[in-house]
Amino acid sequence: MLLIWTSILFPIVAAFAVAIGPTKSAKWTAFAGTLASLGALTIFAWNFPAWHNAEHFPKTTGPSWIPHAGITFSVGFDTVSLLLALLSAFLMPLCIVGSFSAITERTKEYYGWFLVLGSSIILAFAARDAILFYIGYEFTLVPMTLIIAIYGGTERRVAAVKMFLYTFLGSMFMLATLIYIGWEHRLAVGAWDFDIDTLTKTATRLPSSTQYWVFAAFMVGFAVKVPLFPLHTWLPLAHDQAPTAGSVILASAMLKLGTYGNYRFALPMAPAGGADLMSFVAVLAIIAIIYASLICWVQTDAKKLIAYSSVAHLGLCMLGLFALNPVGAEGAVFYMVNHGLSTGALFLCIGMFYERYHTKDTDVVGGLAKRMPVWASFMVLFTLASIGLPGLNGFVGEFLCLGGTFISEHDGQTGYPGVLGPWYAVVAGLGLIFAAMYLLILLGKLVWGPLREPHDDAAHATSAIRLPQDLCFREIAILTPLAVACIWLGFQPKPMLDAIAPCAERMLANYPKEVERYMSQSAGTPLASINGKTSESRGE
Amino acid sequence: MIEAMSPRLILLAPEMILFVAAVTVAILGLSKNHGIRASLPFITCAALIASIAAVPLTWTNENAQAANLLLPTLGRFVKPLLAGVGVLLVLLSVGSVDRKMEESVARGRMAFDPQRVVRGEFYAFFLLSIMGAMLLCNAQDLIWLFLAIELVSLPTYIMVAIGGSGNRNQEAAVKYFFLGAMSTAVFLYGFALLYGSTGSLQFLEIRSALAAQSAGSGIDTLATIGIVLILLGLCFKITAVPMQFYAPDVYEGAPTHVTAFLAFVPKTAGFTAMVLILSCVGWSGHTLIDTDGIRIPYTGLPTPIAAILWMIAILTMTLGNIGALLQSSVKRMLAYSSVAHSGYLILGLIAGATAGIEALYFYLLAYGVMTTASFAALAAIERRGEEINSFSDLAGLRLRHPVMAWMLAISAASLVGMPPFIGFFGKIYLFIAAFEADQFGLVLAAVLNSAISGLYYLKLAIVPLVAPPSARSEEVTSVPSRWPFIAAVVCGVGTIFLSAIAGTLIGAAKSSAQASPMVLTASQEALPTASTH
Amino acid sequence: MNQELSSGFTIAANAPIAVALAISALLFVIGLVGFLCRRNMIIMFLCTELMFQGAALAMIAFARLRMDVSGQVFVIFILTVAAAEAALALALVVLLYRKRETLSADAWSDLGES
Amino acid sequence: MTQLTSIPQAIIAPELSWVGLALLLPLLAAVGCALCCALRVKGKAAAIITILALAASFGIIVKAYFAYTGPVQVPIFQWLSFQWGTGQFQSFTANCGMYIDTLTLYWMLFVTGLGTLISIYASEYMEGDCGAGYSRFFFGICIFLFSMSALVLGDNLIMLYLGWEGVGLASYLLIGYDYARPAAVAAGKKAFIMNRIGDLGLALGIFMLWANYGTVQYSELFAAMNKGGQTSVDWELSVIPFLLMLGAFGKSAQIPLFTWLPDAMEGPTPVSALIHAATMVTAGVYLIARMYPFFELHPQALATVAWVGGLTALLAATIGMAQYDIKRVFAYSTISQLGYMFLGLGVGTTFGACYHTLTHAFFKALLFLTAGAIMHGFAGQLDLRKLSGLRLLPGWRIVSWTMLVGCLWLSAFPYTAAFFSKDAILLKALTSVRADFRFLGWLGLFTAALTAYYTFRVWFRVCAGPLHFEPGAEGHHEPHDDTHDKHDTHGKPAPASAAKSTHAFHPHAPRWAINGVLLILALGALVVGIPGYNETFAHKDNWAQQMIAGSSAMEGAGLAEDHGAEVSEAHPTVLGMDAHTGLTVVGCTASIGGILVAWYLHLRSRKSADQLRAALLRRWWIRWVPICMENKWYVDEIYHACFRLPMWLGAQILSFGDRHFLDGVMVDGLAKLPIAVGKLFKPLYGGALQGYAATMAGGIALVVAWLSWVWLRGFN
Repeated sequence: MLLIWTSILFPIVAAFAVAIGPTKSAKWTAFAGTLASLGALTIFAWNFPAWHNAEHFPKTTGPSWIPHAGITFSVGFDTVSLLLALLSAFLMPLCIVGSFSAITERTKEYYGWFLVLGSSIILAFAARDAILFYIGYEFTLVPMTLIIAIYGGTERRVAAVKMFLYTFLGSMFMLATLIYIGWEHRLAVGAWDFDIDTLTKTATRLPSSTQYWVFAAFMVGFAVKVPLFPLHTWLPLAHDQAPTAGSVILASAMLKLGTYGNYRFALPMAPAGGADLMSFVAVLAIIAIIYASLICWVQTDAKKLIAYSSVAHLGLCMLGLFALNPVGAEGAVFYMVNHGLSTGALFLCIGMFYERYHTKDTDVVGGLAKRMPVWASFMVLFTLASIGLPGLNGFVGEFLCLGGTFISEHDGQTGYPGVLGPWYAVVAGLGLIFAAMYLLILLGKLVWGPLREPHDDAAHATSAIRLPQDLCFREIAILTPLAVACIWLGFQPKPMLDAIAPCAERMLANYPKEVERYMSQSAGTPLASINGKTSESRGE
Repeated sequence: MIEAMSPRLILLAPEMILFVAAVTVAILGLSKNHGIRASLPFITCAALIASIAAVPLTWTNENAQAANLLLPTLGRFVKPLLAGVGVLLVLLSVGSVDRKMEESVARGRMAFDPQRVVRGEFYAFFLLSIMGAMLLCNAQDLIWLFLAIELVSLPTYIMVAIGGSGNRNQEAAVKYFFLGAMSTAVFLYGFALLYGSTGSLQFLEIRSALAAQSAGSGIDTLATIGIVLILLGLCFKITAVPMQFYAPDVYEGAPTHVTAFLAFVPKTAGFTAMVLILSCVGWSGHTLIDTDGIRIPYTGLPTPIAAILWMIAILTMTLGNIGALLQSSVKRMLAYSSVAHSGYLILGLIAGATAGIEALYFYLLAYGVMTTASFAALAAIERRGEEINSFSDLAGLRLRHPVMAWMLAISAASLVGMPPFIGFFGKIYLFIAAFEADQFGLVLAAVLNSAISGLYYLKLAIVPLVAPPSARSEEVTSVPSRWPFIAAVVCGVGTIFLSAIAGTLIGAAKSSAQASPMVLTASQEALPTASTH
Repeated sequence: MNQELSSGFTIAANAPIAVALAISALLFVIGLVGFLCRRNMIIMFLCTELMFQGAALAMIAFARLRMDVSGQVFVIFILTVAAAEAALALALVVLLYRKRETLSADAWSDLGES
Repeated sequence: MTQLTSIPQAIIAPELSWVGLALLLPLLAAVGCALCCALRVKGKAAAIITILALAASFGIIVKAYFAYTGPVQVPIFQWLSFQWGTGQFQSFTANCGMYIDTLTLYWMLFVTGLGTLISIYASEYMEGDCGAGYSRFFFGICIFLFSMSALVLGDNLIMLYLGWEGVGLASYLLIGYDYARPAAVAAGKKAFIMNRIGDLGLALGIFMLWANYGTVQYSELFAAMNKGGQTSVDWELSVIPFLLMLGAFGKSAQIPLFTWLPDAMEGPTPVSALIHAATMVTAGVYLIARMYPFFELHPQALATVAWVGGLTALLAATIGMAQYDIKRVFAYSTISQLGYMFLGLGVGTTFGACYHTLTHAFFKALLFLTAGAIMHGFAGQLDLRKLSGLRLLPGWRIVSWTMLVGCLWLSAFPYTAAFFSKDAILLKALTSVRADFRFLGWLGLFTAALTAYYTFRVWFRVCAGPLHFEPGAEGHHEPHDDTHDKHDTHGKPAPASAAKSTHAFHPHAPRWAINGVLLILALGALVVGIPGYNETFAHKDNWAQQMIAGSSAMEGAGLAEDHGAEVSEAHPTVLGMDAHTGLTVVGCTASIGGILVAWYLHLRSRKSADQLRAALLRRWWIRWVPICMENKWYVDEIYHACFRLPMWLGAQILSFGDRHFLDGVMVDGLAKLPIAVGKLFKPLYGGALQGYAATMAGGIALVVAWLSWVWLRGFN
């Protein structure tokens, strides 16, 4: 527990140091702070005893904060949250180093906010208390809004405000739902308690009609964060306007809070609601995949393209989660980590060329393989990871998500019935084709082709820190760990899959029963009759 | 009689301290000595701090029980709350009252003229108003309640008029005064009707009378209308619909330090009065008689009162928030925000005895700290000697006054309910209280409203921190006095620090909100009769 | 004003309580309507006094009805407070008159939503 | 043959894990090449690494071939596997492992063998890029070989999928090798995307297999298949072959996904030879052969394969007839020959298909390499109208004559290897009980004639006739962009080139590596005919047939065979003759006829070819044929109009709608709603004291009125 708090609080301490210390040393202080956080978390992960079961550790309840409301300082990780926290902590130092040349004004504030952002993300993943989770979850908005609004592009304030308000609106519903479940616990037991496990136990006992609403309210909150179509419009704007490192953390860590929320709250707490709504959410996820992919196709702004691709990719992740079987869930969790790595890396790559050319318009800049071969190699690698090329990390998650969707309706065999099925996978699979299409078009414009550079070198000259033509050592040092992680996870996903598996099963513990109920209830609807028919014919 | 009086008098020790101090500052304000005049705010502070210290010393359980109060421990939390926030409010006003005159005197342009000095009066009224609010906690009948409310109100009218200079605060004063007088008449009429229905002015007796009515055929029309009129009249104090219309004008017109005062002290007084009145009604033991004559007991206030409060709550928060959206004046926006927060606070009133009152007071504490933070930040800066009004004055504030810019941002974050600031915990606890009272609809409304409020609070954070400086904001300077600055920093840090000890604070609020054992027995007596009927 | 009040009081003393209450309500409403319709600030203030007295009258009537003296005690306090308010009001009005040379309430509407 | 034979059960043999080196070596070589790339090695280190690694892996495969005793499954390490229960369907296992049976070895032999040879060829061919893209090129080759080995060696469908996409990646990287040319980039992209369409089919097929059999491991799938019981299959099972087929069509450039392959010729020629002719494109054949039992889950599945193959063969041949770019002609011939292979698979002769794959691998690699040599020597010139009589040019003899070998083989000249393999396919088709298969057989014969024609059209034009040539537009086909960076004229047509006389240009003839490889390949093309000779003349067992028969692609594991069973016993006939004899006669006629026509039109009187074309174009009722043929039947355009354009328009609309409607109207509108409502209340805050008083009084009155109303109505 001490290590967890160290990893959460150390960045904050470093943030104070940054605020007090001289401007020159701010970036190194920040770097040290994030490294210390990562170090503490790594030591924790090294000694983590629960890699192979669904338990969380440490199991002790933290000191009470607000006893009358049952709010405690309880932190602890299960494997999924630990992986995601590690991912965030891993990306933090990289982002800080990645900002060395990009951020030349108001550096102290920048690094300060970045540190605070990092610690609140880790807090959200580490929290075992729902309110503590909410604190981390919600507070990420503050630094992120400021990072976008201060250091972003030309429309930064609009983007920041939209991001803030949109996600704030969503999370208010989530908060109300959390308190509602706490209230149900209070009714049942007589005392408030926001321990996540306790809340889960309480919520699963609620009648299914209540769970329906609980689930819907959770989804409103998390769907905005994920973001799920049609609640995604804040994301492209925010990504487009955010500074590079902001985009990286936004895509890699903050969006994961949305999917993590589904994993930790919406799905296990309201299984009946999840069962009732799974096809609805799945359809939205599929629409997100196709819709965002098509939009990516016609984007000329490299960053917007990656932003929309995040919408599509996380649509797939959600689809995997809502396949409601271990395959899909496992794939989805894996995909959360993968998406963090590959999309984060892509944003870093885009940022690096943006720092040199001051434009992200693929119609203006292109053919950079000639100018920046090292950069181009990384870009190609991460794009391929993002496309889901087998052997790289993206594939594992993508394949399992789709596979989970596909086998969802094969009840009785996997032990996890579902209502999705081949057709969902077929339509979602089109997204894979589109992904190849738009990402290769991006590559084709940006990396390959004849060299195109903007003519005005004025912007180039004004850049405070002169950068070499190709990547410098620092930039290579940022991208290399990401590349290694991408390749390693692609070739050796087994340890991580094994670690995720028990958690995925625990998340789905109540689903077989609830889905059965849902299917028997809706036996009269057309969808169910199709499902019924297939299972009948299988039975023959 | 003497035996009954003395514990009550002991309980009034904080008020007495304040009274003595009020008299003292009023007199010392006339002193020719500049040092003495300058020390007035600090004397005020000292008195307030002394009164805080006096509360735990005097407010023992025996004294409280002997005092025959409806909510015998209420003062234990509310009085330090008022005095504590009062200290910060005093710091806000340092250097503002009589500023022009003092400057002229210091430069030797004019001689000291005791007839024109208002500083002593100002602090005296300041202390008297807080004292009035404190006295409310000791109220045991309607007369006391009425006098205490008037003691809160009358000084504020004067403070608005004399706190600053110029036409704006006089316009604010006239509006505040006249509309305040009207609202006083309204609740006074309500008092009369309540008295007519129950036949007593004593809260405990009113409580039993109403309980008896409730156990009979329900609280009668006269009492209901009376209570509703009282609540509506008090809505003026808490800036709630339909009596909130004055708030934007008065808050904008009044000098900033007085605005901060208005946003907190009368509001606390109003809510305390409402809590007392509603405690007489009680949040339990009411029944509904259906067409077959069968009684169905339900929790919460009697239906018509609850329904009206329900509508008031929703309308208040909604009108406050959507009104704030349109504003280009910071103070006006904060006025609407104050209205909106009253709307949230009414959740606590509706939730009532189970957790509502403590949630209400905890939220008032949070609100006091965070709204004072924003007003203090505004009070610490000025533009060409005029106080800050429009958002364009604040644009790019961080360049010249980074700390104030941050304090504005922090207070905005806290006001919007962003964790981990104190406003978030206040809101959460209010929601918890509302859930305890089964008020899901209200929580939903509050949630939606919180989201809407993000629209304008964000502006309060983004404009100083992010927006490029405008031509107007280039001229923004610090006020000569450093105390508003200090107050802002204290409040800003407080919004974070207090959330760390939120558990303790809620505990204190909870223990102070306990009803008198006599009240409890009264309501318990009422219930069996209700069920046997 | 005193004339009105005292006459109202004498009528109420001899009439059934309901009449007194009706008159108190009437006083209150008259005060309110006057407050809304008259522009002169002094008259407006007097109208609030009228509302106060309406409340006071009701209080007295109920005290009579209940045969309880505390209502009448309350009225004394109401009168005191009303006097204090009157002092305040007159001071304020004088202050304002010095600024604008008018007693019309409409002269003071600079603030407000533009 | 009449009886359903069961697929031999694989045994688990961890001791054979050394075969895994065949996987590991190319991967290590890829790492080595990447290092060369990163260190900017100027020499040929990358080529040497690659050649050594590939040769070693070829050696390993040869060793494995001789050590082979029966199907084995060799686990290497756990890759993608987990379980959530103990039931059959409650786990997912896709480990890194190998499934080695004769089909695997058969494929691996020519994949690694040709890979080695072509790397040697490329080490010379690409030397102009030393220090620039040279290492990158060999990196791509190594990645390709690794992926192809994974595809073939893998013991489960996920490994196959890994290889499947990996070869697609290698293809993408290598087609776009010359990344400064937009055409190359576009071609690479197109190849990857069209392959992805097929890949989706494959992925879905894998899911379907998994969903229904609970495993993706070959050994378990075949075991499930051996149990039988597939007499009545539901729709899920019956779509499996169609989904897998889609993957195969994509990878092997069959209708409807064939258009990427001609464009892929933008890549360097060794790539075209290795990937787009000899090995990668046969992955589709491998897939169907490997999963052959599953193609009988639906009665029409194999028929579909046959039809698609037959029609692709014809379509590609017609296009190939009208192309002028040598590599494109060969590319269409590749598609056409792949069509034959699919026809063979479809009509039930996996042996014929696989044998044709083998022969085709050699002669088509040979043809491409000769084309590459010409391109290399003539500054990128590939237009067959601008080259003539190369056999007369000193130093180009080997190229010309090995090209002749390739052409003869491609046109299935009697008693060449391809003659036997094509024969096997057509024989099966023509003797089928199904009339449509017989029709396809005749169609195949017709196509064979066309093939002979267009093949020799190339040879007669380029190598025969009087010596004449025009150099290509490029300074060199592979631009030395980085070495020539200082005076970079690349990308623009050299202005002087049109005026440059042929005499000023000295084509540089290929050296030992290219010539040597060409000779070895020509020899190889001869050698792979040996099984055919053996069968036809010595009546020995065909080696290829043995290899195929011992694997999951065995004939007779299928249902289609049942229908043909009686007929094949009753000695079917072709044109009244014994099937073998008849087919020989007809096949020879088609091949030689085609060559003769080519000879007449393109060697004897070259003008007549143009006259014929002009004559066709004059006649309205026939003019569409040459026009369509020259324009590739407008398939690209049709795809563009039917799929790409509507989708692109839709995407534009969505993009616009997303920004302006969803975000602009819905989201911003929602945010503006409270502001709009707020404005409604603005009049209430007018600023007049009595206005406020009136509003307040009104509010109180409303409340009191409501209360009274409630009371009158009787609230309780």
